[in-house]
Amino acid sequence: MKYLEAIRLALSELLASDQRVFIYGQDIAGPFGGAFKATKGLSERFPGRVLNSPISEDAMTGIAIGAAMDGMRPIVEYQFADFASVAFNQLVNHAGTLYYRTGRPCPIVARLPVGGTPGGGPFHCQMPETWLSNHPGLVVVAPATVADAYFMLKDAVACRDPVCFLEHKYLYYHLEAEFDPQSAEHPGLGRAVVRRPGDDLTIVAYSGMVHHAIAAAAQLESEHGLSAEVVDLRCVRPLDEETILASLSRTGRIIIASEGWPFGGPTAEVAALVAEKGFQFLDAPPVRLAARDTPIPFHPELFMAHHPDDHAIVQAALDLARY
Amino acid sequence: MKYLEAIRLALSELLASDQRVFIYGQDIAGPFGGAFKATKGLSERFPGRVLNSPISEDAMTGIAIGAAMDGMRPIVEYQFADFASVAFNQLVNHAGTLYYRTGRPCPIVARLPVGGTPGGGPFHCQMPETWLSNHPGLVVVAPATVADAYFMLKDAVACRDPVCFLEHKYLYYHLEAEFDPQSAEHPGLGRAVVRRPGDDLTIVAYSGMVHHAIAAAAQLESEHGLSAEVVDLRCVRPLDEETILASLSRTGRIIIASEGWPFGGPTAEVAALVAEKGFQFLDAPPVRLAARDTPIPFHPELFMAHHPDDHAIVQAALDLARY
Amino acid sequence: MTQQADRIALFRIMVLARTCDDRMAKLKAQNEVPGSVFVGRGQEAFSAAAGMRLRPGDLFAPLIRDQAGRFAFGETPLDAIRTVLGRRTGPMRGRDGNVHRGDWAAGLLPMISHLGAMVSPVVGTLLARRLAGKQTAGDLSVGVASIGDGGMNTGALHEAVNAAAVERLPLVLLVADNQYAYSTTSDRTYACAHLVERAIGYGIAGYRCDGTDADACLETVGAAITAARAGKGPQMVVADLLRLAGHGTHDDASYVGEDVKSRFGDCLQFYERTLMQQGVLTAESLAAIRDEARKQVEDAVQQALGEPQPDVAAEEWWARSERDLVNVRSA
Amino acid sequence: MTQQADRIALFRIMVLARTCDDRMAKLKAQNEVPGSVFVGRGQEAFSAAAGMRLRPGDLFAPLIRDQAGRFAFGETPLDAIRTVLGRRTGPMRGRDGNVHRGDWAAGLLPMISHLGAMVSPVVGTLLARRLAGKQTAGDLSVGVASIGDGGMNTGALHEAVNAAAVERLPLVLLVADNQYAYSTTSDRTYACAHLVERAIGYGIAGYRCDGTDADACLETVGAAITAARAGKGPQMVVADLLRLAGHGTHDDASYVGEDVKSRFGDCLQFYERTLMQQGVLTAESLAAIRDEARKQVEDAVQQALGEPQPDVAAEEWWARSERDLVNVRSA
Ligand SMILES: Cc1ncc(C[n+]2csc(CCOP(=O)(O)OP(=O)(O)O)c2C)c(N)n1
Ligand SMILES: Cc1ncc(C[n+]2csc(CCOP(=O)(O)OP(=O)(O)O)c2C)c(N)n1
Ligand SMILES: [Mg+2]
Ligand SMILES: [Mg+2]
Repeated sequence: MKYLEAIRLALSELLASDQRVFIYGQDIAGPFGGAFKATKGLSERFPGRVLNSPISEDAMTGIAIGAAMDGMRPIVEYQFADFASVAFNQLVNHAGTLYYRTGRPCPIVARLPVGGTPGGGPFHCQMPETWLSNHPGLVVVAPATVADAYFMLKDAVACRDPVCFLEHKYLYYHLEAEFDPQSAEHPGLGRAVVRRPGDDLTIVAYSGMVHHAIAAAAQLESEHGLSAEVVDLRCVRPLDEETILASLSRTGRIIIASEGWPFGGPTAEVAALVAEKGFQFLDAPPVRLAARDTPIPFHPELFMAHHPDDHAIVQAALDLARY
Repeated sequence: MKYLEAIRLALSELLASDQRVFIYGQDIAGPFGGAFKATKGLSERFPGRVLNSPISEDAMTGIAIGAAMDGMRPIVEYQFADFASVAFNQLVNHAGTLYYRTGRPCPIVARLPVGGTPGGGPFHCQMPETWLSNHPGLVVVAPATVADAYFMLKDAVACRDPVCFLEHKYLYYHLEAEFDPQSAEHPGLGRAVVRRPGDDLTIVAYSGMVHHAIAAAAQLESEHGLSAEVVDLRCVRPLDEETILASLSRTGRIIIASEGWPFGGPTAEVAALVAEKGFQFLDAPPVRLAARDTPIPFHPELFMAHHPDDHAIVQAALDLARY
Repeated sequence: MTQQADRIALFRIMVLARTCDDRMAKLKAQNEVPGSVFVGRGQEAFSAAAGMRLRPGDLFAPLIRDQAGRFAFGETPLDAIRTVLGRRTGPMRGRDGNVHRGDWAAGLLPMISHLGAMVSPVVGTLLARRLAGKQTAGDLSVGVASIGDGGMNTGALHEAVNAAAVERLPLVLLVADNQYAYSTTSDRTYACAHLVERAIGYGIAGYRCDGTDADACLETVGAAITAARAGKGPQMVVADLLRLAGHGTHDDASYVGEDVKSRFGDCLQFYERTLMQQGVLTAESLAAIRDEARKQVEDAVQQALGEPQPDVAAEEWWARSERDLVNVRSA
Repeated sequence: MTQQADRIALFRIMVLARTCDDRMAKLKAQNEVPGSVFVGRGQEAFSAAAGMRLRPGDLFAPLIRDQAGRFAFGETPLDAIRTVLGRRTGPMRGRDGNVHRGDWAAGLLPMISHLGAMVSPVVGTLLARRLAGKQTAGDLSVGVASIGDGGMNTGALHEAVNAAAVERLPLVLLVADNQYAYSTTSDRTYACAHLVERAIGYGIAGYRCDGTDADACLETVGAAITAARAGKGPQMVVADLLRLAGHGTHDDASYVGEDVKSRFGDCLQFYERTLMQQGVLTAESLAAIRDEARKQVEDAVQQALGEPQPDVAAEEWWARSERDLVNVRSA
């Protein structure tokens, strides 16, 4: 099953099993079924519960908030995470503040297609986790596997708090794997997981970057005899500090890699975390790998050079091992 | 002169000396002169150059962008930084991307009244530096002194890039100091400065928190014989890494304090910076002090307990010194 | 209710709101109030009219000048005052204050400050009720959202009203054109001849009314709400009136021109005179209404002043309801 | 220009744009294009009409279906194609692509993707020119901004048009109602009878025109631009037409109903037939225009294909023009 199909399966099962669930977003109704086809066929199977919205991200979000406060479990699809920038206020200042202010949680799920694809350019490739994570109240998750795309979307709808669900556009069609949707065994929404155990260093990543980390770890093993442990954050807000620190305590060295921009955000937060709470474990400085500090370039070659990949991680790991 | 008066003086001198400068924002024209009176008297002295805008932060920002691209040096006043959340897209995706995309910089200055005052509540007390700092392209400065309010505002207008100018609302009326507006001597826009030299530990802060840091340093000296160096970042994006690391190299211990929320942002960035590039200087883990991870409470007692103050810094410093 | 009883009820609410606003301003002057105090002086008739025509199960998203509408919709003076005083009691528990109070369960939305932002959540609730099959055709529960002449120019307002129009939901937009957005005159905030002209662009019904004429407000707002209930889609009512006080108690409103003042009177004074002239009110009943209002407000103030402040030591600093996300898992 | 010469010039532009769009689609099919390709098929008349009535010093903020307007305003096929191909040459240097090309100095705004976001910068430039005393009363430089039926419902659009109306700036909003926002039908994006009804709510002039009738477009858009130049404030022109292709080349537009297709023809075919019938065009001149367009586009394609890709090694990764803020200091 493909990453995108896992999301569609989860959506259809959610619509089938929970009358409170409906989906609202641009171009999601049939026959079209969404810019990425995540909702293909769903409006036909669930009449009146998969609704096209106007191009009004602020209102789309506010509408979900109102519906959630009235007992529904709305799922909003933004066509690209980049365009949620105009929904920023409703997300952080409304959805994110309701529980603390009123005691009533606001269970919306914001589905955000994130991440880069060659030729996508500055406004169709962004990673939004940093600007969604500073204000209190939002949960921000970024599934990197097909199974997580499925289970975490269901968990996101089960969560009482507003969840920003980051779906990586490159993984939509390029990531395929088998998994058992029936299996009761999957980690909780806020749990980071070790994708690959290792002893020499820890590579922390999330979303699409997890696959670069795994590829890098394989190469480090086969070509350099280095054993790298890969930690997939899965949930970037809040962080599973326990799992990160446990890995660091074993390896003593850590690289944090992200497709996002360098200033602030999860990479800074994890680096700060290990410096504050894992100081005694650190045999070397934590290393951050992030995108270049510019808008995301359109041209594929510039694009590929804009964010770290497995080669960059391998290089950083070799330097770190030598420290 | 008061912090607010320094801002007004800088604005009037900018309007007088540079025909390209105009100010656009809500309620800034006379006789009213702005929610905080920063522009009091200016529309009368500079007819047609201090313009009231509709309640349209997205358009206010886009209008400034267009004017700047046509050769002007617009200054936008947002009534509260909290409301710039609806200008987020124009700031980060438009102003911030123009130079890289087109080679033409976009010299706008966004004046943002930031920070908490008792009874201000969740939507009139926020610190926006974190969500303004992840996207590339924006400069984010936060003057903590009367002289900086004056000089940095002029420097912000001189800067070819878009500058978010964070004015602390509490300092507006409560901070008063003499300085010589004629003095050619002032640090550049991107420079952090040591407000108070010390040997035992470094306290990094910005905006209103600088004054808590200075008070804490004084108390640490007088009551505990600890010599704390206070570094005022002044510019949070980009960071003056040199000054921060130089201080740490002398003290070996560092506390980063902010009124902002804990996740990501300058406190995480500075902690990550010292862990990555100052690892060998660190005699103890870097310590971060930030606000509670909730919306900013309305009630003054809750409000005071929501963010760190000089007492919290002193306590953290004593613990850190003992490490 | 007979029409006269209705009119008296409306007048009562207006008096109660005015009394409460004045008392809050006094509390502010007495340094009892942590934050700002905003009053609806001069706008009571329009606001109250909406609350009067709502019923349990409906929604009301008030803004900063809607004390009258709040009372008419069921808010108690005690909840109003204890919130303004920042007491631990009451809906916001001192975490949020003054005009930001509300109770989603009761359909009274706690506003966030960003103007225009409260309309789409009303639209969303109305949509949810349709989807959940909770609405009865021809007798829909409706949602009233307040906005000002200034707030009409926010992107949030535009997107929300348009979305409501597309879904033909029973939204009633209450536009109080009080000639100023804070200190900014209408000619600096919009350029159409009258804000009611926005309605046609959204494809919804538009109404005008004289906000200083309480009977006209009751009739026009009532008609709009009735049309929304009947399933005629969103309705927009624009009232012409003037804020007869500062933006908040901190503002002396010295920027309000004499010419403007001369054009707008006080809806409360007008209504009192009318009801007296028509014999609907007598000197005695008027005095009784005033005493009653004063007593209600004073009782609330005294009780609220005696109520506890938030307990900092016991405060739970949680922005999320899920305390342990590591264990959040779908069934 | 004589009116006939004008009409022929308009037709030329339409043919050139159609030829260029088709060639870009072909390049995409040939895997020469990194990103998406959006075409303006069916919308050339309306777009070109605007460009035809602009002059140097004016502003044009095109969107994704404005190849015709771009050419009419002076963009070269070479700049269009090299940008679509992501070449280092051309205005965006491979950093941005396809429809995001532009040149602020030439008044051709490089769009960001967020719909509605390009209007307020046009307003700001027009405001700047008034403030800087660069405008000549009665003969103002104007700014044309494009938007679609879908984009009309963004908050950004609302705020920008309202601000332009308040300042009475010479903004001409070109609304191409092509019946769909991507796959979404108009009944799901707005509820007014016709989008021109939005104009009254903003207090600006509104015009309707048949977007499939090139002469009508030239006349109506021309009248609007003339009114803006004369100082009559913002103008809104709404054209009814249909996108005769997918949203982008990746989209087969299978969601477009036959009924809709039957209601809208091809502005280019219509105009060709009209001009032939009226003898304004002859078989020869038509063939010449077509050959000329093909040659222009093909020359541009060949040159662009030969131009260098961005040099990753030499790329300057700077989002700020000030390289060292530590030294930024006012004089
Ligand atoms: C998005 C946004 N920008 C700015 C403000 C600050 N503000 C609060 S009230 C106000 C004036 C509102 O005017 P209007 O909508 O006419 O309502 P009125 O105060 O006249 O009742 C402003 C600018 C805000 N609350 N929200
Ligand atoms: C704010 C925003 N939301 C979503 C999108 C994604 N998007 C790009 S084009 C488009 C449809 C636009 O429809 P319309 O405005 O009618 O223009 P048309 O494509 O029909 O010319 C959408 C939804 C966007 N660019 N900006
Ligand atoms: Mg008003
Ligand atoms: Mg369209």
